[in-house]
Amino acid sequence: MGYLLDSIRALGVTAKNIGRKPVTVQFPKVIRERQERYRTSFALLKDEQGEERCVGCLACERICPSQIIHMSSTKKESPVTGKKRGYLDDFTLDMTACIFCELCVQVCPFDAIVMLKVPHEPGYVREDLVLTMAKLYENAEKPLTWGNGTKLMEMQEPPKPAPAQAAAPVPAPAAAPVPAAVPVPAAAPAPAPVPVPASAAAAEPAKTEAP
Amino acid sequence: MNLEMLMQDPALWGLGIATLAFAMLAVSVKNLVHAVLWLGMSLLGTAALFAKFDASFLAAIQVLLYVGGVVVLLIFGVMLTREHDNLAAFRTTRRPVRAALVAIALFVGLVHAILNTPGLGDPSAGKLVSMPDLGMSLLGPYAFAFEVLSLLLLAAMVGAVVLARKRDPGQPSAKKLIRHRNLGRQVVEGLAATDEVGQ
Amino acid sequence: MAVIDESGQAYDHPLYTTLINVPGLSVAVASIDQLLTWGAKNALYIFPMATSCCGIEFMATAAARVDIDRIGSIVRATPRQADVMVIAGTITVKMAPKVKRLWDQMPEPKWAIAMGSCAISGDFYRDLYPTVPGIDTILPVDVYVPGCPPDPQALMHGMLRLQEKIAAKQAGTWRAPELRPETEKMHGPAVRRIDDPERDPAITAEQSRQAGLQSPDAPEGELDWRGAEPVPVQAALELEALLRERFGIEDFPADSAPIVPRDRHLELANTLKAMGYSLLIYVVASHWPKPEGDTFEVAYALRSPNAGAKLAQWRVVLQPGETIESLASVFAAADWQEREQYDLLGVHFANHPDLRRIMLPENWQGHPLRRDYAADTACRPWR
Amino acid sequence: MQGLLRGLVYGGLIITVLMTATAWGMWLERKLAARMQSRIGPNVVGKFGLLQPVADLMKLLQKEEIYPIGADRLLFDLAPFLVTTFAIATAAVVPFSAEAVGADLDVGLLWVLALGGLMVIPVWMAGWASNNKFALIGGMRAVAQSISYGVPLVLTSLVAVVFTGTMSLSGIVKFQIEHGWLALWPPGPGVVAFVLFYMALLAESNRIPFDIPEAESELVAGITTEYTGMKFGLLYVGEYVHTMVGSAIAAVIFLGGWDGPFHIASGLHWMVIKTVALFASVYWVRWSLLRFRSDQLMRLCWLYLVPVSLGLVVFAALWRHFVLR
Repeated sequence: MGYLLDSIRALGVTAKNIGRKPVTVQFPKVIRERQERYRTSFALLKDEQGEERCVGCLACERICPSQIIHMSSTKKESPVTGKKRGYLDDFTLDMTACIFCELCVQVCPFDAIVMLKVPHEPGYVREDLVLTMAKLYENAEKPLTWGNGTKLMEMQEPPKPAPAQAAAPVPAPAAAPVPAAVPVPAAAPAPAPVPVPASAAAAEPAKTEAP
Repeated sequence: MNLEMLMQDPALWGLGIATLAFAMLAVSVKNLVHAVLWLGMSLLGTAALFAKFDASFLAAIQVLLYVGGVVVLLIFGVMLTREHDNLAAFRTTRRPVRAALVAIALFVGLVHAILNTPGLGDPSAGKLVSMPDLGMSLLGPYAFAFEVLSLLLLAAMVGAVVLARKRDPGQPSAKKLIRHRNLGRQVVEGLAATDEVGQ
Repeated sequence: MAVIDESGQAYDHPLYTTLINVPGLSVAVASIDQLLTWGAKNALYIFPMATSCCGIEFMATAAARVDIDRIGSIVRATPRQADVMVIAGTITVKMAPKVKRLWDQMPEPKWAIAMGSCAISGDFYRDLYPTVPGIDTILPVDVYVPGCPPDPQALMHGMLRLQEKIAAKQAGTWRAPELRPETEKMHGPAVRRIDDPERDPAITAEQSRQAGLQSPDAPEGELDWRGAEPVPVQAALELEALLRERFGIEDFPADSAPIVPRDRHLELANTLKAMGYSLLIYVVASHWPKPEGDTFEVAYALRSPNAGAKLAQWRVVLQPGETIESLASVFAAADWQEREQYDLLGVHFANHPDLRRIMLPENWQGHPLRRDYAADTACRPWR
Repeated sequence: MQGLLRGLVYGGLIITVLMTATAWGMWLERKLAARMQSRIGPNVVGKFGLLQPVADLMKLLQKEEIYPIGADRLLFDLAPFLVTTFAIATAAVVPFSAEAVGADLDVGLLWVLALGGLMVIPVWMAGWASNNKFALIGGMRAVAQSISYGVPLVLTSLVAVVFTGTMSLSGIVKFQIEHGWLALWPPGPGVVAFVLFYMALLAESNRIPFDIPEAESELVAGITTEYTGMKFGLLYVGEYVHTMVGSAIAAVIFLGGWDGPFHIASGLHWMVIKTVALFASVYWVRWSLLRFRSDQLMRLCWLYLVPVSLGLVVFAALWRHFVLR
């Protein structure tokens, strides 16, 4: 008897649903707005003077758990500032084995490598998924995700009156509220093993362990 | 329509030969499953013959009972036997003489019965039996036999219901199961409450 | 009845080959081809080879928000009726032959989509002993969908790319999927780690043997092998009493379980079971390479699953060449756990009902959790 | 000769219309299911996805044919063909209107039941010939289910026969035009009989909640597990045709066939509307309910459906004797 009543109720539920508007987003025609912190694929950025930000410090290559970043660089004099700094000769990022952990972005002291909000296009061969230096600089035109090295490091600092909040550009608010801009509480795992280059905010892992 | 006209009907010949051929296949193929299916075809041929003689009720009943019922039951039986391929008993005829004698006797008996059927070949006897007539005669002159048969069927059906209702004694009742489940839950909760062992 | 492209890879239907050779019919055949390609492209039934987290995203693709049914794709449970195999997740060496078999069971014409990093290249498990470094080493993949995992829209994009590919077959720019037998290229990491020799997968057997010898070989030492703080374990007091009285054991290390003689370990298990310790928690073995031979240490833990649960655990030390009595006759749960220890470490359990490999393929060489197991040990056909 | 011509014309017409209707019935089901799940369903191939069945057909036509090792080739090939044939043959006697009927048999209802019962043989054949354990279990389940649910199916249609005093399907409709639809009149038992018939129909055509012969979660794809290409297509279509014809027969027996409500504008269109509505409702049920377990299925049949339908037959006889005279 219970089954019968439940069945009738189930039929009612489905019948009611027929009249509702479908929630489907028709993919090729309409592309869903990704969340602010959604991250896939990569880009290399240039600074305001049009100079490559990456100096080839190997921080991302060292931290990458999948070992998919490969770069080589030489030291040259900068045409803009006149100082001697590293310039990339080659940079490849093999998307076939990337786990999108964002560690490379976190350790980058110059905010040179960032992630995108739009995914890499599916390819027909493995080589289609390898991001070469040219592709990475092209990708800078695409919508970027919220996080870059500086912002993500600031997040790890002990609670200060949120400087990150002001910095966060809030794009068209998507459906779900994103608690992204709020500094992550100290409970987050301390990034102890990250070999932080001296320049960026000297993260203090000791303090995060205090509670 | 008399006997001679019937004999000249090619459709009749075709159906008859096909039915016989299927019957032959049913008893001669080695694969038991195929044999059952050929038997089904043969029964279908018989139904077609009935239909050919305008006995559509009989034809439909033939299909419903024999093909839809008996053959399906046979399939069940075959599936429950262990070796349905190349059954040893099926391959050889062990007593050919006795089998032939029985077959011949049956054939002679059947031919005798058919030839002695009253009104065979008489066009006036070939009156179509309509459905209401059939029903009337079943519940009129043959009412007693009909009732006895229906009683049998009813008994079978009641038996099926009783069998379905009967509970397996090894199976605990729903109430018992629920009690067991509650017991289990208490045990788990107690375990969680008193768990002091750190690993 | 598919088009025979220049690579000759497509499925060749006899009817088609007959028709195409009749002069004058070729125009009709070409338009029929167009129709058939259109059909093949718009009714791609999917066989989900979903083994891990990508499978969840795959389900989401079939659900309401993305709705893969829109392009005519439905998910069939049997490979016989599928056109596309979506490999979503890590494929292990033991699973790979099964995946290949399912692939072979699919009727031509068929396509494959590798979804997510694990299926594409093995991801960062690609150097691990049980992982297939990319599904394209065993079957030809048509579309690679990057991501870890790719989101539903990305998979939908992959399906659309596959449709483009099928349509391109008609136009003559078909790019046949490649099988990648050149696995040597793939077995190492794409880039060698620069300054971390410990993580180099090419550690040889000798190196790791040395490493094993340097570490404290006896567990009685001050520190756990990993250097972590020792965790005090409350052993059941009655166990201690029992071991003192009946087994004559006096050594109860504060940070570890007592060591029981090998020949009395079955007796102990039976006694404990009679005392109410009816739940087998774990069977764990560890391997200590020594110059005179391999020593094993097998740890067991039982628990009394009633109020005031207590834990009873003990260890058995196996000298080189020794076997341990199986507990499978006492605890059913020991069966598979002991098989696992046998599989990964090579501990031999005497009188085990069915001592076979359980995690790795039957033909696997060696035992990967041994300390001297070289990371680059051969594993056909991948490494 | 004229009879033969008429038969050919009607036969061709029925097959064409039925297959076309079934193809778009599948489309309807997919759309309906999608909307129940807040999806859109096929909408890329053709306007509103209307060409989806055509694309499916084109795809199935070019798939490779695979015979499993150890399969019984003859039966393996024959089964899909027979499933579809029997399903279509049932439609021969269905009166779509006073004129549009293939063969108005005296024993139309018996013919329908006989062929419906026959359906199980090719289904079982498909399961057995595949040489696959899942297919075989599916086939055996189909047989068990069909035998059991055949009983209430026959008994509930017997209710209609007792009321109307005829086994001719058009005779049943004519009686209903005179006396009112059987599902509504006599009030109460008629509806019960209709519901029981509908449930038995769901079971005979292997639809959820009675689809244990091809329960995907247990049996991969049941009897169709080993079928590829167009043979799978035929099995699939056969099931849909079976459902479609079953809906038409339910409409004829209990919903007054081509008779409009209050005799308004009676004609073929009412039959079409009723059939499609019943067909859609089968899929409404399919996408709403859960599957029965095998033993629950048998229990439901023998403990509830059979006794109730027996009671209905008795009631129908009494009503016929005392009320209708």
